[in-house]
Amino acid sequence: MADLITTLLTIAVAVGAILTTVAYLILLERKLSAWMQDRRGPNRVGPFGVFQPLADGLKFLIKEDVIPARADKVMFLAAPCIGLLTTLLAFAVVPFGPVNDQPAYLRFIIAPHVDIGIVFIFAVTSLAVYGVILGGWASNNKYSALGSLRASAQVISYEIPLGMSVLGVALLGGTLNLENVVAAQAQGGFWQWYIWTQPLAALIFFTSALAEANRLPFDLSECEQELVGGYHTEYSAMKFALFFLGEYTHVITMSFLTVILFFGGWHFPWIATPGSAYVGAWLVKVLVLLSKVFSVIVFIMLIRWTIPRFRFDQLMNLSWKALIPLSLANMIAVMTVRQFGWNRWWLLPISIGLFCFVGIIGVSAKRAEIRHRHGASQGAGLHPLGGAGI
Amino acid sequence: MTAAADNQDVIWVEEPEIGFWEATFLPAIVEGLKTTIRHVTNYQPVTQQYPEEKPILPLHYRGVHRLNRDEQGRVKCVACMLCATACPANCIDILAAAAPPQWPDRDKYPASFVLDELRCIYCGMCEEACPVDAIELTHIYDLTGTSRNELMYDREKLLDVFDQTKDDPRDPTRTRRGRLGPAAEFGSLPTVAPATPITPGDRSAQAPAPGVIHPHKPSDWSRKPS
Amino acid sequence: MALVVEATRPISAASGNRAHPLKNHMPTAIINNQQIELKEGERLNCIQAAQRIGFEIPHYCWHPALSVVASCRMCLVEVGEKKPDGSVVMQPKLVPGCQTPVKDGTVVVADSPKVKAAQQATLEYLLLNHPLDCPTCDQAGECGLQDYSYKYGRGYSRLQEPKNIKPDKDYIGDHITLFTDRCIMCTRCVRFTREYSGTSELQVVARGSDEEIDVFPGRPCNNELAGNVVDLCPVGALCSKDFLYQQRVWWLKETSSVCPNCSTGCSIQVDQNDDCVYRLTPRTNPLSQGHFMCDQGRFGWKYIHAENRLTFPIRRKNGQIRTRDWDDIIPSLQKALTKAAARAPEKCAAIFSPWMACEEAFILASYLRSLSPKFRLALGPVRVAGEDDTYPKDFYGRPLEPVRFTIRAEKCPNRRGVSMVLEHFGSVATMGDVVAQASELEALYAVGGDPWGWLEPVQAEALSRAALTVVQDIFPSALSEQADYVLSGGSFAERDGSFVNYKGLAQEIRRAIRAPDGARPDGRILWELSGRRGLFSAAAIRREMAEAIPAFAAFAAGSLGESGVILNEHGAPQAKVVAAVEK
Amino acid sequence: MTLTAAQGTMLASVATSAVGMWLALSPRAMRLRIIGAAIASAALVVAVTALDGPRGALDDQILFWLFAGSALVSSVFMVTSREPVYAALWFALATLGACGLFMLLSAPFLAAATVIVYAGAIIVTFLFVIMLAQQTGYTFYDQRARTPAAAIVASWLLLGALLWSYQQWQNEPVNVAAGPALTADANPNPFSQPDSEATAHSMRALGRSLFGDYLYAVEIAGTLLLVAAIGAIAIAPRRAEGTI
Repeated sequence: MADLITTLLTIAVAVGAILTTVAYLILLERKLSAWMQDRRGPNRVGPFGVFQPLADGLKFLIKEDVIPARADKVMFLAAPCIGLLTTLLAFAVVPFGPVNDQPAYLRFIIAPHVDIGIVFIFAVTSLAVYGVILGGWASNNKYSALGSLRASAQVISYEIPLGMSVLGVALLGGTLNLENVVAAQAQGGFWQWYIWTQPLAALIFFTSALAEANRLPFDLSECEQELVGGYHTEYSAMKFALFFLGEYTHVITMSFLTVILFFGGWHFPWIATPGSAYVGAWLVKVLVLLSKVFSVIVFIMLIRWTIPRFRFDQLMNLSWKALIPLSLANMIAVMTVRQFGWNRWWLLPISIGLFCFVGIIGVSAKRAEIRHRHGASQGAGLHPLGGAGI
Repeated sequence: MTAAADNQDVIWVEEPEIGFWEATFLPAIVEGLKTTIRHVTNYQPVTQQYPEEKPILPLHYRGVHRLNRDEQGRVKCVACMLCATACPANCIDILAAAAPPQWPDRDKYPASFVLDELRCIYCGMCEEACPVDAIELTHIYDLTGTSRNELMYDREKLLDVFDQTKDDPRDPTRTRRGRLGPAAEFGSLPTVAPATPITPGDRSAQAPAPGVIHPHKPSDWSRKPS
Repeated sequence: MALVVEATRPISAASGNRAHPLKNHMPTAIINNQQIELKEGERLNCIQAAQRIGFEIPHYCWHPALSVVASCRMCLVEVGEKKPDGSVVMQPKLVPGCQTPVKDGTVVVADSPKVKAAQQATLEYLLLNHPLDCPTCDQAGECGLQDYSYKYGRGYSRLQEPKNIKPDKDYIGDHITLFTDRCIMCTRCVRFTREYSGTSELQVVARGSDEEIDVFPGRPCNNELAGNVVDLCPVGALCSKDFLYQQRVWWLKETSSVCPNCSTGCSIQVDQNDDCVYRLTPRTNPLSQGHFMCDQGRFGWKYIHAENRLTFPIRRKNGQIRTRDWDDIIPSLQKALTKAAARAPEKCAAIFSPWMACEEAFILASYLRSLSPKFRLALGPVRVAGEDDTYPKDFYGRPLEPVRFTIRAEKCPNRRGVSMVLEHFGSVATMGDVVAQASELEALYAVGGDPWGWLEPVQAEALSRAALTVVQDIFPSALSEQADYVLSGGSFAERDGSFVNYKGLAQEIRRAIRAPDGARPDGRILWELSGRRGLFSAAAIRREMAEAIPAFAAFAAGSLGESGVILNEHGAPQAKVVAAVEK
Repeated sequence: MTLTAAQGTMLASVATSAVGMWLALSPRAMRLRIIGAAIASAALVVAVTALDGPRGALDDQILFWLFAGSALVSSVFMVTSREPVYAALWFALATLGACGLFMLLSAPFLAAATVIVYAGAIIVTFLFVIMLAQQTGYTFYDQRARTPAAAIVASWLLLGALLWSYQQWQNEPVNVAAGPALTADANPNPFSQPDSEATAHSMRALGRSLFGDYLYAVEIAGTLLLVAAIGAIAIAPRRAEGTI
């Protein structure tokens, strides 16, 4: 019974913390965006706009809640709930602090010791696309429907490289349990972080995570210019807020996963190691983890204003022609290394080599295409790009 | 179309051949990140805090209209309706009447002059069209109201705008008995300031003077095919 | 004038004496290097001859209906003569084109630099004292001075001295005001009152720079044709008090129509903007009245915008208003009429107003006859006021011959047209019969339309006793107060149709404005009542009429043109079709 | 052979549920369809109770009935739903119910994999097809289908056979060669014995079973799917031919 109460308390604290964090992350993102664009950002509500999230929340609550006349009401209402619920559900197995040697109330995870932690996260987050696709379909709006179709195609496509890039880590650690993944990295120290042996997987994972979370540069499902907002065009007030919260929670989850899988979780040399036994070490570890996650989130925000949005065919090309083969190759490399018991450091040059190989293939393919086009048009006696090229 | 016409009218842009690093996107991403991070670390906002800081508008700004008074304080308008004719938004509605007998020098005056400020597009054509310089656009830009009717400005309201603005140095009565005053010569006068003040060293406005359109140089961004 | 004739006569005489090589030589003149052929007995001046080739010689004082004075000097042209040997002798000086007849061999040059210089100089003189108050001038937009200054003027004045400003004369007549300083002394108005109305109220007083138009003291210009001087004035000097400052003329949309106020049927233009009529102006039509119109017609349209017009239809039952909805009234009226016609066809009657258009009369008559061939059709009262008023008159008001303009005593536009339609349908009753038997009537369909009232109280009282009373009118009357059905119709400016005037000229009236809310053009009411599909089309009805009624055979084309069509005296099938003004 | 009471109840209720389902699929009256769906669901529940219920703690039992019931009801709705999108969503719910049962059996990997494969990718693809395929109304063959009766007969025969054999198997609990062990507390299979050192034993057992016991079956099934995918791509009309 005590277990149940602590679990419920942890759920309440975690969900509350996440939602508050999301609110303030939105403020941070708005501020950061403003700074990058030489603007000031929200600064009207409270000093430096710190109460802006409260004002936004209030606005969402008291705004008129519109349901389009011929929308499918049940689905229309269910969609945002599914969207937020699934992303929150994924948090159940994410250890946001040290796990093992803590009392129950300090274990920093809702559902500890789930062997299939990563798979669970993928399973649950893959359900998030239901919120998107149902929202788009139930709105009875062709732009929304297009947005949701795009979103689902994108999410399905990027789930594959996302999962396969994680498999390398799972194979190296021999576990899918996130706590064990962290523990394995922490035991080996700084150079045991999987980023060193799996840089390619980390890159693929991060890219796919951005796409999974519908973040720029992959937010094709909601691009304002083409789809007037995408699947949430018809959503207003709290329902829109739920979608938004879901999206941001997804970002947080993915940041946590990036840190846990590739950047050693709560581990940091000299400060937070498995051996550090000073008073409040658990707090330091939590802070280390959170600051790592925070850095990743800030990086995602920076990426948002750095890279322009992909075109849909580019997006699909990137996934199917680059990320999936690369992650497959990476997985095979890990399997080979494990099978023959080679030194794991071989994986670093292999990763770099794979990356270069794909780069070279890309360049030469592009050049060949251009050369071919030139040859064809000159052969036809036309202007370059004039005839067959266009 | 002949090849010669091609060369003149159409600039052929070839797809650039990208190298290995470009193909990996990494340099571009790093470059972009550098730019964004530089803006965050070297933060110089250009936003104007509007209600606290009022903008200094250029002299040619066109805001709310006013109906000028002549030397005797009468409405200057003669109800010729040229402004209503010139108005592309059809926002001016004038009812003319014979001038009262105590105005011996006038034949006609506007019995009612209603200008729909919401419908107006502030193009200034009425000002251009007015043969007696009775209607002018002022610098008042913060026009708000709680109903549509409130922003249907009638003759008295427009005359009130004149009384409010005639002593404003930016809104002098631009004419003196048919002769244009100095404020009317937009062409030769320097503007008081650009619409938005520019912080010294602002990158977005550094190289050229604001508002200057540069003749573009095609050679910069494209190569003609050999 | 005499001088010019003196100068030209020897030359023409000489050419006449020479034996012409071609016997059947058509007399030809050359205008701006273009040949025109002159018909036998045709008397043209240079302006008219130039109009033949589509060239405009500017003029102010000349008007086709008035005598020639050649006072404005705007039409100065070079005139010469082509000798039989081919050589051309030009007169050394410019001559006024309005005063110079064109005959065989006349050569007119109206676009030479010399002419242009003269036009510029003339305009500069005309504008010397003309105030540039175009913004406040009502004429702006249709002003001869403005137009010619753009086309022929020099663009600026070299006058340094102050202009000669004369005080305005507010009271030239009840309808006319004079802005003295705008006058260019063309004297068209003076000549009009002398030659056309004969009343001679207007006069040029003083001389030189003091010259002014004025009336004799105590004798204002109030004759029945006085309004025409406003139209005649090429500048904004004479203005109509009725229209003064009402609207800028460039906003007015013009619709060709016919004046409904008497059976003369003057061709007019209805000038309106935003569904509001501002003025009527005469339209030149040699088939009907010529160039002018009378003040009764010119100012007699105000009822169109009267407050008390019928603006909604009514269905009453036991004196209570049941509905005001057209969609409800038309079907129920159809049902009621059908029932009445089935019950007692001989006790059904209709009164047709002489204000109806021919098409409306036709639809109604054929509809009622289709209900029952025994339906009695009667022509309503034709209002006659006094006797025909002819102009010109002499100083004492006695009419003079030859008559140039007539205001008919018959104050309705289409008595003739409606009776022609009724004659076709036969068994025509008189209004008196209908009134006498009114109390026995099963159904009475009365069409009004005369804005000045058409029923005596006794008649109204009698008619309202009919079992089913239908009134179609534009104003409430004693009858419409009690009628079972009141159909709110349209005025002449809101309808499409045709009027036939006293001498059988059928002209189209065209819809200029929309009827007020709830009122509908009579044609549309009847079109729907008769169960036709689609939208009312006067042209379609005219084609139908041309097939059904021989007297209206001239309607076969659908359109009657700008000038109208003369139906023959008794409506014979060989009615003559005149499509356009003969030039 | 003679039927026991339990077997008789089971077979009777399966037959009843088949009739109920046939009613539920009737295209005509709405009331008829609701009654049919109710009959079918109730009869199926009865059929299931004829088997031995779940054993264990009360909360486990509650959860079992919750998941099983939702899976059952969802699948009935899936079959009877007239709106294809709703059918797809009911399918997703049925899958989730099945996943819940997997979880109860301490097979979380299987549950997660089912969610990923079915509820995630396949259902979304299904939705895609539905959305792109039928935009306006129903085609005539959807309005009057001849297949329900045949489909019900076939599937209910299969269901009856399954339940029958399962009941038989349940009645003879000690049968080593009964089948592969998918769950931790099922009967041990000599090839899928968990290693003593393994912590993630269920996964390992599953892997052993799939790629040890049934390697050929799995590979053949995979090849079949691959062939099907390639065939679908080949059959699908080309955009260049203007058919899309």
